Amino acid sequence: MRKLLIANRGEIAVRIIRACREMGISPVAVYSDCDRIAPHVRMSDEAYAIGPSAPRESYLRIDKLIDAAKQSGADAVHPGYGFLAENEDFAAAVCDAGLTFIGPTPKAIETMGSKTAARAAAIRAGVPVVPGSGTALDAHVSDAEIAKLAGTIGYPVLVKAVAGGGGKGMRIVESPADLASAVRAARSEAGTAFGDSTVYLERRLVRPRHIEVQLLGDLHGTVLPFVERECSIQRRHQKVVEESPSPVVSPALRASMTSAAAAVAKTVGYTNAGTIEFLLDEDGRFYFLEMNTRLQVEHPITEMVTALDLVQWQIRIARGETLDLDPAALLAPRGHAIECRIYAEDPDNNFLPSPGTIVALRAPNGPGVRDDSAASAGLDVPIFYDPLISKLIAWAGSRPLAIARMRRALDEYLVAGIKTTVPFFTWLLAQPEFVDGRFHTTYLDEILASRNGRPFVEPSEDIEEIAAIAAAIHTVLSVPANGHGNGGNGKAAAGRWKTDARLEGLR
Amino acid sequence: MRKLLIANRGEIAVRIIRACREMGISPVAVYSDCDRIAPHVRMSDEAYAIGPSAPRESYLRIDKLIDAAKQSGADAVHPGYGFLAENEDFAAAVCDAGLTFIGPTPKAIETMGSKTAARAAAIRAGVPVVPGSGTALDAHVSDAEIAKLAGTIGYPVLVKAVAGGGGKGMRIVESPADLASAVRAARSEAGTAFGDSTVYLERRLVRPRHIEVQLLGDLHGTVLPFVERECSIQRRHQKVVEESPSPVVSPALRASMTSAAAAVAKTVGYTNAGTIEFLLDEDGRFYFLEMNTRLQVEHPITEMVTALDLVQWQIRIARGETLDLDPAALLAPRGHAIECRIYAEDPDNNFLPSPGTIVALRAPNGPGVRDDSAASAGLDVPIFYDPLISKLIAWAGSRPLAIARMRRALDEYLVAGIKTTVPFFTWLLAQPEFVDGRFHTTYLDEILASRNGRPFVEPSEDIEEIAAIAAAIHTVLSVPANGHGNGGNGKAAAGRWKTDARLEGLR
Amino acid sequence: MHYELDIGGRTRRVALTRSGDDFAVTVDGRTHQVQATRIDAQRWSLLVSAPGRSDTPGRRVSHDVTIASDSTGSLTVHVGSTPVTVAVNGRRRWGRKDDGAVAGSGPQRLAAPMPGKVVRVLVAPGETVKARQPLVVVEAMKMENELRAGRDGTVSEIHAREGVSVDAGALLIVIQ
Amino acid sequence: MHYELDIGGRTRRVALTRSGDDFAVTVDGRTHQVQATRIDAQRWSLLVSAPGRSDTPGRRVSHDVTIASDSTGSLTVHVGSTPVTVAVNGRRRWGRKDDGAVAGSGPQRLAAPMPGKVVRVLVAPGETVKARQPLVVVEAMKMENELRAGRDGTVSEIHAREGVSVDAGALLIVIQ
Repeated sequence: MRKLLIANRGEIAVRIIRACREMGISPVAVYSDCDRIAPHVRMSDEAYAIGPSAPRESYLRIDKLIDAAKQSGADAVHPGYGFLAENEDFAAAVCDAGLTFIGPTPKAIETMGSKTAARAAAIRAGVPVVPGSGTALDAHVSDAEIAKLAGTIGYPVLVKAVAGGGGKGMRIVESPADLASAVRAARSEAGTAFGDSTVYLERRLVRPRHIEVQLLGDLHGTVLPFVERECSIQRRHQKVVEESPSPVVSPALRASMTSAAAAVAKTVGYTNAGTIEFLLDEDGRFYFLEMNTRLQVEHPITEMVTALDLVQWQIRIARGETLDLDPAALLAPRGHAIECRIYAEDPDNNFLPSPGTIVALRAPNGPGVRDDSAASAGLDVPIFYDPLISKLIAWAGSRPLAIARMRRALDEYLVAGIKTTVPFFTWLLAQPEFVDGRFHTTYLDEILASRNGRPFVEPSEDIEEIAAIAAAIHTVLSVPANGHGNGGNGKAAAGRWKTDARLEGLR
Repeated sequence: MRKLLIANRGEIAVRIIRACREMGISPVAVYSDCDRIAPHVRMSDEAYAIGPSAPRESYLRIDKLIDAAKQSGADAVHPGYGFLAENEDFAAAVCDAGLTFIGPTPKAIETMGSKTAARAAAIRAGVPVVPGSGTALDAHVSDAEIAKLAGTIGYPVLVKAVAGGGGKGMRIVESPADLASAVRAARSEAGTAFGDSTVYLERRLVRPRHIEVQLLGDLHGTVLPFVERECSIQRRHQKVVEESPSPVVSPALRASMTSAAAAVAKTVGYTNAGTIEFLLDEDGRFYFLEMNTRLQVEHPITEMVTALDLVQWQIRIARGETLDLDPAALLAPRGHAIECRIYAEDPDNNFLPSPGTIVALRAPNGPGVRDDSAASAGLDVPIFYDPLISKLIAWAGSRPLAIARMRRALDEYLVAGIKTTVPFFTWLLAQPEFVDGRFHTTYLDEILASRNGRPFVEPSEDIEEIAAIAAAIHTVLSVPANGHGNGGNGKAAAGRWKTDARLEGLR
Repeated sequence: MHYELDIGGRTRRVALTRSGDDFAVTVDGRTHQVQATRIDAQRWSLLVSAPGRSDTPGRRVSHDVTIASDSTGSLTVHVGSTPVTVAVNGRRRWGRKDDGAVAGSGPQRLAAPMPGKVVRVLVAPGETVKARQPLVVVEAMKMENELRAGRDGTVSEIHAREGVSVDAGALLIVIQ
Repeated sequence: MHYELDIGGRTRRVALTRSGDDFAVTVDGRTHQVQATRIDAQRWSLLVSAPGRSDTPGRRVSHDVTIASDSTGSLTVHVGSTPVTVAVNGRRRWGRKDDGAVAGSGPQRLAAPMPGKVVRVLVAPGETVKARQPLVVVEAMKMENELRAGRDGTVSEIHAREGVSVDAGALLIVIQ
């Protein structure tokens, strides 16, 4: 393998470029119109335009990606996460073009991409699944039949899209009266989002944790699981903080969960990197939830506690190498790692996206801090894609030290020009429930609702006074671009300031 | 401990600030005239001017440092490394002012700061020392006596300053005829550099390695050693690359060396962080060389392979906490870490210092890369201090992977405006002797001498062509500051370019 | 030099005099000695002496400040990494929290804060709504975003239509 | 547009024509299609098509370029992180390698490359020296730095005196 095309953008493209560099493989980028000077383009050896900014016209265009791979002479393709990473047609098209797909087989993607087929695989592997309808409920299944099934499972019940993910096409039903309308809504949403309106039912566990197991499978039949990741901190079903190990998983529970994960993967002959997601209930019982057949966003925390490089292992597996790792070491974390997903969102405005130009950026660094980022001062966060600008990872000897380190790193993180979720994380990491590890998948939504929009940034009186002092000095010393004048009366200076600041913002 | 004054500057001051932040301690900076907007000033809670830029008028002024500590209400002082870190008078002055000194006792600094007293301590601890004169040779010892001693020790022999360090006041003598003049030269140099012209003799080992053992001692009698650091890559007796673990130290040898190190430290009742330096000869025998009674520049590599924070432990020990670490874990590195000391020096011009303004900076990041730095675009590297601008650390699962990662990180590292040693490290890390771990303390000087000034940066024909293309496009599109014109004839554009580029350099 | 600065809904009167990098800055009658050194167009290092305010007279407090303008003409002053919005001499933001809605009296004109596609309209004309009640869902940057009411009121106009793409600033809903 | 660029002691003739971000750049007779997008005052992203030069026609090679001027009027062009010194239209550096010494004929005037203190003068007037032989030791930035001869010759003037502080550019030694 000499040359690898990365069918993605943003921080994950940069992450894969770094793995390529360390392996002596030449990385090839693709870019949409708005990404011409994005970091992944500038850091690659070659770069190919694949169309307009909207994903369906560029990063989701299998034909253009294969064309770019051929044009560059690449011999492999890494899909990253998102976009086409779990699309079996893309994996198949890559293989059909005679290229190596860095990921599982199209068949494994297809099987585990269906929530019901994945459940069946888990059941075959002897792994408990959340009680549910078992079969997919297409449009022909009547309301009465569905009501009967739901009665068997017990309320509250979840209606979930078979092709779903990220909470889309999902409804929580508390009582039989609401069932039919919830099924209709979920089918409609799933049809729009995934082109497949089939749904299924699942019992809703009370206050479960989301625990997942990373695994690698080579082409020679070996599957190795890794120490678990704790991903229960979610906002509207989207993970926002992950950590490894989980504060509540004992070595015995780790042994059971990781064996179960490996068993599921083996049942479907799984290869390359994948993640088995579990729900862990309050009594310590765990249930298979689903499998992600790709690299996870949160893979770095596993890398920090095991000193392994998962992207490099994906590539090594794809080129036929044997997984010659010590299985015991993969389950014995050194220290504790936490990841915060820094988004271009305004936490004080209902987490609305905040695209725009980053006019100043200071990323944290130093001991135990890793910043997997594609952000840079002067660059735009475009409106077309996921607003993730950086994954900030803190690693230290223990969970309390890792929390302290993450708080220090967040304090160092300065992003001006757009809003980010940095202030939200500063708040979250100070919550007693987080510090004590007492949380579950709905904890964050509950506590956010109870705050009722109170701002995360509440500057102290002292800080506001310093801001006033700085703003006054800045205004009086801001001179126009022609270099004349300095000061004068306040109003005129303030007027000039605005123009200057805009010019400065363009740099 | 609520507030800590950092009696230092540069990257180590930033490093200590980060430890303070993670422990909830308020960091206080001091600065000389040229450091007013240095990162350590801006990252601290408070900052105090201590005088002109020359170190002897600021960072070496004990009175001003104690004044600043009192003015701020600090209750502790961290000396960093260099400047007053190994000055027992400073440690004593801090204690006399009722403040906590983050480091060993003045007595321990004094004892281990004398090369001959330190040798005596090692001998008392039963640790082998390099055969030598044993006693200090002051100006009254005659040439004849010295010649007799040298004959006993055997040639080649080293003449070393008792108060020495960094190769100053040191001479290698190959034969008896050169001895007297070498002693004279070493005495004179030592007198100028350290104010103490006393020297001693030591046998010169052939092609030894420099291996050192980090240790921590608490106030309750516990001393714990850490996995060794390999520091044999030196230019003119200055370490430039360090790694942990050493590629040649077996677990058995590690057990012997670390026990020996702990024994020396216990002999002098050592507390806080310190490092015992050994020479390891080609037959695997090791000899006590000296002790550094402070935090080492290269402490981060130990932190990466053990997941511990040595600066935080220094502070915890100073406030009386017990060293409750698992001794076995400290000797069991996970992965491999390498540090390159990035200097503002021109490797293609005999490593001459290259102070000036950093006009652009891109620091590496991502998996396993740590950049302990105080450099920033737009800031000056002043002429008054050590030209270290960053310590770049790469950590990975194995030594070959760590080397590959460091090479990747060096490729990402862009510093414009001044020369740095980045190209030198890119070259060094590709040398077969380095890759194979076959080196010793004189390896680098020998290979540098044999290169006879050949440049480290030798751009390929392709790269020169791209540089030509970029320079031409840049020149044609550089417009004057008044915003008029664009292009015109080449000569005029080039003339304008110069002015523009200077303006740009000021940003 | 005198300024009126709006911060967090409060107006502060600031007067300053300058001597090189040293400023005497009076905020609402309290004077601070400030050494302000410019780092670049956006960044400042402030050392503030505040005698009488602390148990330790002569303390010199260090603040790293980054100043950027936002699209509304206000300044965002980052003190360390804490953002503070400052409007100089009446240059207030035209919109505030809650999806561009302005709390208080007068009609609320809910505008799209970013380009996107209207996924759902959750209210009907004439409907009574409460503050923070979701009104419209707009999909942008791969996320569905709820735009909420800034205050209690009655829906008087609906311009948003499901499935239609909108530009930033497009009027979606008016609440009386 | 035509330029003469000196790189590594060789002169290259460059001609270019422009159409928006797209340039046709001819270097010593070989033409490259280049899309050059400016990132800021110093940085560029180049995508270079070089048909006929590669086994894969249609390859688009990406180069991240940072350009800074040095004190001599030359450009330092970082291609990725590799620095290349480029003199545009005869703006050559006045000094080159080896401590400001110029290889070749004519007297070598050794100047201090940075401010510092002369620690040792290692040669005497009239002494014959070899290229790369150490001439003077200057202490700066806590290090002792050897300044070396740029070529073989004879020491004709010594201005350096031990223990004396010197500014950058101060003449230390002349070799004929």
